[in-house]
Amino acid sequence: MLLTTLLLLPGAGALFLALLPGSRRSAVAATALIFSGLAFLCSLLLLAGFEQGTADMQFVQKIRWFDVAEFHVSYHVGIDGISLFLILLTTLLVPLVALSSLRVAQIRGYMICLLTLEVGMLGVFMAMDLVLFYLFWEVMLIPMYFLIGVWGGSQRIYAAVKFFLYTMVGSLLMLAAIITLYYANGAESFDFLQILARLEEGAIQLSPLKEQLLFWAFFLAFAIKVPLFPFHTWLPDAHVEAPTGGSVILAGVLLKMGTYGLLRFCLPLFPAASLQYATPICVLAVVGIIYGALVAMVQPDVKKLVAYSSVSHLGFVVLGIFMFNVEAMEGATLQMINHGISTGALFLLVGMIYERRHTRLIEDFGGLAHSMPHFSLLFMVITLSSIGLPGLNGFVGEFLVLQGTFLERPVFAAFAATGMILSAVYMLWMYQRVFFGEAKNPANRELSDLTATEIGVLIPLAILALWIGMQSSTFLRPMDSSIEKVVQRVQQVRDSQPVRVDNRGN
Amino acid sequence: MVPTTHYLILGAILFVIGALGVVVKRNMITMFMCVELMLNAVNLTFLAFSRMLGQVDGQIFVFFVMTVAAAEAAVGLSLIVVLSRRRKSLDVDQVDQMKW
Amino acid sequence: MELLTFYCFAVLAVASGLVVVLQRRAVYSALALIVCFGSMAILFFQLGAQFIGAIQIIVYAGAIMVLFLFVVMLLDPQTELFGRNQLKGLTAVGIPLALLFFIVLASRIEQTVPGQPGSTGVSLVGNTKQIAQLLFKDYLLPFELTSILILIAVIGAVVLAKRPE
Amino acid sequence: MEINTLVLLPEIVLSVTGILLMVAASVLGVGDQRKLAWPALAALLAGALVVLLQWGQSPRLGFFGLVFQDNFALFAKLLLLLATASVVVISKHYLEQHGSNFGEYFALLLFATVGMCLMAASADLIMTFLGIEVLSISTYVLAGFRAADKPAEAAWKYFILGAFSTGFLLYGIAFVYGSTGSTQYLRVAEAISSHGVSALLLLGMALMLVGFGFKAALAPFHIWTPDVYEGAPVPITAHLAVASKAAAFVALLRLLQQVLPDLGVQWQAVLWIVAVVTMALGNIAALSQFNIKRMLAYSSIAHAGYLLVGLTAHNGPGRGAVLFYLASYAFMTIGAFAVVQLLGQQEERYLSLNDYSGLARRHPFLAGTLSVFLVSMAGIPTTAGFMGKLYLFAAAIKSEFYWLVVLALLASGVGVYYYLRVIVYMYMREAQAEMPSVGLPLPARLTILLMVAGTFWLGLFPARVLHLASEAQFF
Amino acid sequence: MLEYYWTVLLFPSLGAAINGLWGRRLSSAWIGGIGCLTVLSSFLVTLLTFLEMRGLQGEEAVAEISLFTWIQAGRFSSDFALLVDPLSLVMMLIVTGVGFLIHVYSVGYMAGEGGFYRYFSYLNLFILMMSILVLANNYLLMFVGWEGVGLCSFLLIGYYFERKSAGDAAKKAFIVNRIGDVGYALGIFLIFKTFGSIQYSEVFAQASEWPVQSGGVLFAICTLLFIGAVGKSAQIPLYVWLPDAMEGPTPVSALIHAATMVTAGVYMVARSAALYSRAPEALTLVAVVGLVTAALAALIAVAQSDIKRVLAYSTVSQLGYMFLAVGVGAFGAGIFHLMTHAFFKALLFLGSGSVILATHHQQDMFKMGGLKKYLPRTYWTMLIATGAISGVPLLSGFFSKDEILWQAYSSPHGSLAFWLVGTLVAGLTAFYMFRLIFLTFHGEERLEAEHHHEEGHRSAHAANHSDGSHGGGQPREPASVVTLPLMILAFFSVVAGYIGLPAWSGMSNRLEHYLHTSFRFAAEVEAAHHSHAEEIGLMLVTIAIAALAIGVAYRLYVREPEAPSRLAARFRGVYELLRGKFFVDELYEATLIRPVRRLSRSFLWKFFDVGIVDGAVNGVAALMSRFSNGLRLMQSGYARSYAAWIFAGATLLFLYFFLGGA
Repeated sequence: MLLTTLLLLPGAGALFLALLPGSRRSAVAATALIFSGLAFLCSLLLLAGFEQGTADMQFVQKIRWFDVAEFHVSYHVGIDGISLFLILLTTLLVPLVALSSLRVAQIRGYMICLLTLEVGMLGVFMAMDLVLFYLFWEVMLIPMYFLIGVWGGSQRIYAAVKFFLYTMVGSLLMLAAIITLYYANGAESFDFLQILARLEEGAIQLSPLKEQLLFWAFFLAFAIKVPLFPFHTWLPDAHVEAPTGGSVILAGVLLKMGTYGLLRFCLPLFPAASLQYATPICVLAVVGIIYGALVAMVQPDVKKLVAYSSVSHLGFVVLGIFMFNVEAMEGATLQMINHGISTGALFLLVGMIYERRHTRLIEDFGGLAHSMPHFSLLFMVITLSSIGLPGLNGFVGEFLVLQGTFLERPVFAAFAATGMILSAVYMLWMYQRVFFGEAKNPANRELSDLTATEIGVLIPLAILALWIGMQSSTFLRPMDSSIEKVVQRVQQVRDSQPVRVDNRGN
Repeated sequence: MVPTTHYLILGAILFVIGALGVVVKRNMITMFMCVELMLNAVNLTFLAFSRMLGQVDGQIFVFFVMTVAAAEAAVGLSLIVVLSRRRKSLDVDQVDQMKW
Repeated sequence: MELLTFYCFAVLAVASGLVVVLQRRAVYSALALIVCFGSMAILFFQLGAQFIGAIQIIVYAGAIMVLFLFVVMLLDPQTELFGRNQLKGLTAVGIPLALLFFIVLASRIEQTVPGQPGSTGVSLVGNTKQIAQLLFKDYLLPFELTSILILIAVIGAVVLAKRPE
Repeated sequence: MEINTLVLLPEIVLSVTGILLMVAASVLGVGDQRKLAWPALAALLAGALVVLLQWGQSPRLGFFGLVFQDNFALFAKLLLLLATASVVVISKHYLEQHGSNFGEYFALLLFATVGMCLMAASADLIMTFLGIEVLSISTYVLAGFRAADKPAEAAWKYFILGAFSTGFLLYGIAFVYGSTGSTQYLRVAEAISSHGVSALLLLGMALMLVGFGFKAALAPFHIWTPDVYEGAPVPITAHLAVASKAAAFVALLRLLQQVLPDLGVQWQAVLWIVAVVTMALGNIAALSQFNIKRMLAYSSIAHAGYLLVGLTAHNGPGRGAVLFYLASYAFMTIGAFAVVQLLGQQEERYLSLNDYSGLARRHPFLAGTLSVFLVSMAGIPTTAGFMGKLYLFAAAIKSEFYWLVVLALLASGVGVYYYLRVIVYMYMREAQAEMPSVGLPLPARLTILLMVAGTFWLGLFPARVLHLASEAQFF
Repeated sequence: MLEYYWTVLLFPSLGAAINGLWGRRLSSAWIGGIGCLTVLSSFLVTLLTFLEMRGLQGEEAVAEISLFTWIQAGRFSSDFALLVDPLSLVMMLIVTGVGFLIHVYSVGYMAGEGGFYRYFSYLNLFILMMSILVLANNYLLMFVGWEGVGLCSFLLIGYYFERKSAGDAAKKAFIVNRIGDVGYALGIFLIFKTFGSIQYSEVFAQASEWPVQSGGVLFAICTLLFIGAVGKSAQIPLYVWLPDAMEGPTPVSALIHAATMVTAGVYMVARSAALYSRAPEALTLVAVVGLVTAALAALIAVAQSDIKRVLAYSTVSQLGYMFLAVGVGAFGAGIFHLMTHAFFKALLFLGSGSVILATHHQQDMFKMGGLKKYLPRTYWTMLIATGAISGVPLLSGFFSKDEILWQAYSSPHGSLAFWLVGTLVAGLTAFYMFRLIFLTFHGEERLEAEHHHEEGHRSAHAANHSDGSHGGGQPREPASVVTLPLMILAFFSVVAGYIGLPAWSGMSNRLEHYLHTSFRFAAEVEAAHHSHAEEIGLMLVTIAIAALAIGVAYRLYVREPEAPSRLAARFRGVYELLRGKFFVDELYEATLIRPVRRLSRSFLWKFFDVGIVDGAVNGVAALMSRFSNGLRLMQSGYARSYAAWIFAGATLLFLYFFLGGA
């Protein structure tokens, strides 16, 4: 019930907002904050009640959705260690975004989109029925589309449409794959856990070709969402044009849905295919890491820079996932959260400065450290978290991914590690150009520092960054069992393969 | 007796002539007449089959086809009247306001 | 004899059909069509469908075609000549298309239909009564439906034509 | 063989009402004519009620084996009746704006519905043919009902091409008759299964496909659709897009799967291609359309393609899915046309996408609801369009038409673009010119809301309708 | 005291937090007080612990304090735990001791600077990070400190962020360090892969059972780790950041870029003695890199005119020495030199800071001269330090450097060539250091009275201005808060050498002995036997060369001040090469940075990303739109053509059924 409540809260908020007159801005804002805040509190209850040490789904609720003739779809939700923190991240980011967006035009529509988006995102992370999953997966495109298209920048329409089409088309094949799995399951149920269990015990047999095709169908959807190089070009446009809140959610949560999908669905459902194609996928991931960083380095626009940096960061996550060992996968999962925090915060920061200066071009800035000390301090902390400074969150994830990768494929790890250098290069170079130097432009000299609200938005993220950096166990322990289960699933298949093709990158 | 095939082939020839006529004729009325020709070809076919099968069902069908043809003719011709009044022409190629 | 009759009227039908298509003036086309229908009526008789043959002449060639002629005369000015045909290509496409269509059709017909008519269990001569029985019993529904159909046609013609343009 | 008059009770009700309407129209004054919408509506709803009462009865034949009464037919009839009912409601406003002959209009609409119902229930090729003709001739007239250039042109094109394709249909029927010795569905099917497939039969099927393809707007027989949809009065366009197409599909489905199941291999192969071409063509061609009616016309072609996927599957779920999708499609399409109709205003002036710029500001209600319909057409979850596609594609996958489904999905991906574009215009662009404000009569508003509700109902809680559809999937 | 030793981390973190978060509202006295006291506390805790553990031997001298589990995933685990052993204690004494002095010095030096609180916050943070680096009980935790000090270095170099050069230098320092860090990180990965743990005790215990092996995984590990050291300790080829780092405030240069942070690499290699001693090629690599760096940096230093840059290159050079030491397996000697170097180099920097303060931020030595009489305390303390670094007998540097040279010669990993180059570098060192002294303090006064620095420091500041002597232009000795640390450091620069007396002196090398516990896992090597006479002989040679160098410096820069420019003119090429620092920066810029940037911008971004990938995406869209426009043409508007389509469709169906399909 808790999960359903969590799912309904933002939905109820959106409905309630729809009934409010749009002219009463403060009431609208308050409503949005209250409902998203309640959702956050609700998700804290999840954390409190979460039982570690089991890979089973928790807080499960399963009711028949419709069960007619050929079709058996259930409303089946549940979470485990993998989704727990992603849900928390979502519920945390949404109120923060709402708080940071109090000054947008047409606030009612904005908040409705935001809350609807939250429903979609939460749904994706908790759905245990494939149709339900697909439903949430697609439905959250709509509010995001509106967020970008209505409240975005000058190229917003192009970006919104591109975002929508890119990701939608990518996931279409997944639908075909889901249906195929359903029939492979004897047309009995779309239930993910049931299908998984049957695959594990061999009650469902997929021919290798079928498994591979299904794998790619799922993979493509997720890879585009991640986005894995070379499917990433929707991202810079979407990020740059989206309003601050949109960018934050996009980077903070939406991208994670791709990697979550890989971890939750691709690997357990199609372990043999995952193993078989791990090498090319890892190559793409590593290329993405380096490529994203190099391209980020030369971006003139801060947002675009951060967008490309996401490509790089998410490359680490994908790399970690396809290492099939606990270290790398836990690192990858943690890195999802990390990226959500640090990139989310970066976009918030960029949004704050954009609100003041109405530009995001690096060359328009300079010397901000003088006029905005708090801003530059927080920006520095987040920058450091983003480049993986030990002691902050980014490091733990990145390190575990690399360590795990090194155990399996040292060469990949070595190449991926250059991402660490490059991330320092582009982030610090940007930081230096924005904050250091003389404030040549008088507009930069008179900027006001952050307001209390803005600081209030950022502080939780900064604290989290430090917390994860120092006490990663808080976040790693709950996911242990779930990750181990995935690893076991893949390893079993690997061990059972008669001839193991040694295609490692060593 | 004349083999059924003969009738059928004749029907086919007439049908094709009618169909071709619809494609190549520019006068709306003639175009429509070509459709009537097609229908007649069909009727011939029906009757040929009807004889071949020794049934009258085919004839019944033809009866209905004729009725329908009559109804179509009424509506079609009034449409032609309407259109030619508007376009001041019977050239079917002039009726191309909506395209692409 | 039968065959000769068949060929005579078949040729006539095809020829007048061709005239319908080839003739530029709608009036001549209409007249040719009447000839075509008439000759087909003969063939209908030959096929034992006297009733149908009769309506073919009375209703089709008679009433419907007269309607056509009427409209042609109403609308088709003597000097009706259209502008340049912009769709010559259509003719060029249409003829091969028609040939192709015909070839396939004819070849299938040739191959599959037995050359001679099958055993005729029902007498094909003087079967009007049979038709009537079928029409008012088994095919009562379609028959009733045609009444609606004609009603529709009437309303349609009225609605379309009566309003001020 | 019994006559079983009750089998056709809904049709009888409609026919009688149609005749009465005309009588009433000649009696009533101009001011009272508009009220004729209500009896028409009542007749349609009464027909729907009858259909509901007939639901679940054991399948039987009526009128000496000419019509079926089975759940399949009943589902289709229900759908057709309700769709026409909503068309009646939106027509009322339209006619008030354009001041036309109410009596004849509604009578023709009812007659058309009779034709469609007979197509759905037909058990004999003669009935099918006559049903199609009753529908066609009514709609030829209706398409040209508004006195203007475009409707006249639309009606003409529809008519001449319709008649042309009828020729093919009839020719096809002739061959089927010739090769099987009967026009009755069950006898034909029996003859085929006992005597096997002849080339003549194939000829017949091919030619009939042309005729049905025309009605159902399958490529390349869809060619009339854009022009006719663009020119016809908006409610009639909705009717053509939804009801007429549904009837054609239902009839085609019955023909192929009940009469010609033994030719499955052949028609599946060809429909596979036709489906792909139709979907691709509809969706791609719609990309460059800026007249909303025309765009929706192409969109409806694409939807015909999706339906064909379910048909090609040739299995029970496929039939259920086609029925379900038709229902979903009815909700979203009628809803969309209802909005388009309101926005089109007098003489259908405002139909260009540019006229939709900034609509969200001017008419949030219309913009919002139209968005829902478009999103549903795009097949985004929580809407009827998604559920419908899910079932269609599932049915196809059940028959292992994987690539067909993949192509269908890709085509629907292309389609998303132009649906979104309308939303772009409505929400993300500023209005370019002053537009007269639009009146929102209550019936139209209710219809739209009903369609929105239906779109979400089928998208979120499809169980009820799905259940009906699955009961209807057996002949 | 040991159980409370974790407080050594607590104090500086508190200081950093208080100053960082609330420093804006505190007076500068409070800020400075907090900054100094926290470090002093750390120092005292360390000192007490050191005294407490001094007598312990063997395993008893090693203690681990586990604070909490930091990262644990799968097989991988890293605690946040401190390793207290002689090596870390010695390092901690240096870090906190010298750190404290520099904090005190900073109170004077930085007085009046904007962002005073920021400065002390960073400085405390640095002490914290350095402590973590030193005290970590595993490689990963060391990496925390390792990168942490890099961060502090970045922040402090960029302290004068308004100056573009400072920002550039800060960024460069961090990034170059990162390059090394990646090597280090890979080293950690390999260690974990090899030993299944990254904890020193575990790794070393396992490694101690390995034979000394040529090549192999140990070589790889050591090389990777050494890459990290090369970055951190500014060795070839990653030394380029250190000279630029002089953009930071002078005390920072003293603390971070001379005394402590840059020596982390040496510490790390020494810490990993157990690994390095079993990988002879790695040792050789370390030694060679160290030696070449020492020589090269010394050569560059000869031609520099900026006082801090000379010191910077000197630091690079001296670090090379330390690597030479550890590279020949003389880990103790390396640490010994690390310690003495910490004292005298910190002193040199602080002294130069004092000079810079007194001359209103003049850093060009050729614009100084004759400052001896104005800054006597600074002069004498700096002279001591210079003596120490130059190897003047009986000063601390003499002993440590001599130990290194002797080991370079005598160790089984060493050779005569090592010694020879090392000795020549020692001579060079003596030369450029005395050149510095002579140019700065001797000769005629070349100070421009009206010199006012323009850039950087924003306001009237610094201790010597407080008494209102600003307008005078006469350099004056800074306040005692500045000079006191100088004197303390001078004291240690003199005496620190006596804890590591050479063997021939007959007294025990107490440092060596003390540190032995920390190196107990290192492979024992059979040392070739050398006589004391040999050692003394070599030492005398060194002394002679140093003396000669000092003499030459005296002659060139005091007696014949015009001679250097003559020489420079004659050996123009060489001079320019040295002055231009071998143009390594330019080389990197031209071969690496610019090509990569250009590649990224014009190829990857503009061409590949926007052109190819996005172009493909948009191309599909454009293609669709073109298709669409094509398909529109099908809809010609002519009913006849529509009929033709239908006819064609029918024909196609026929053809399909009768030719293709059935």
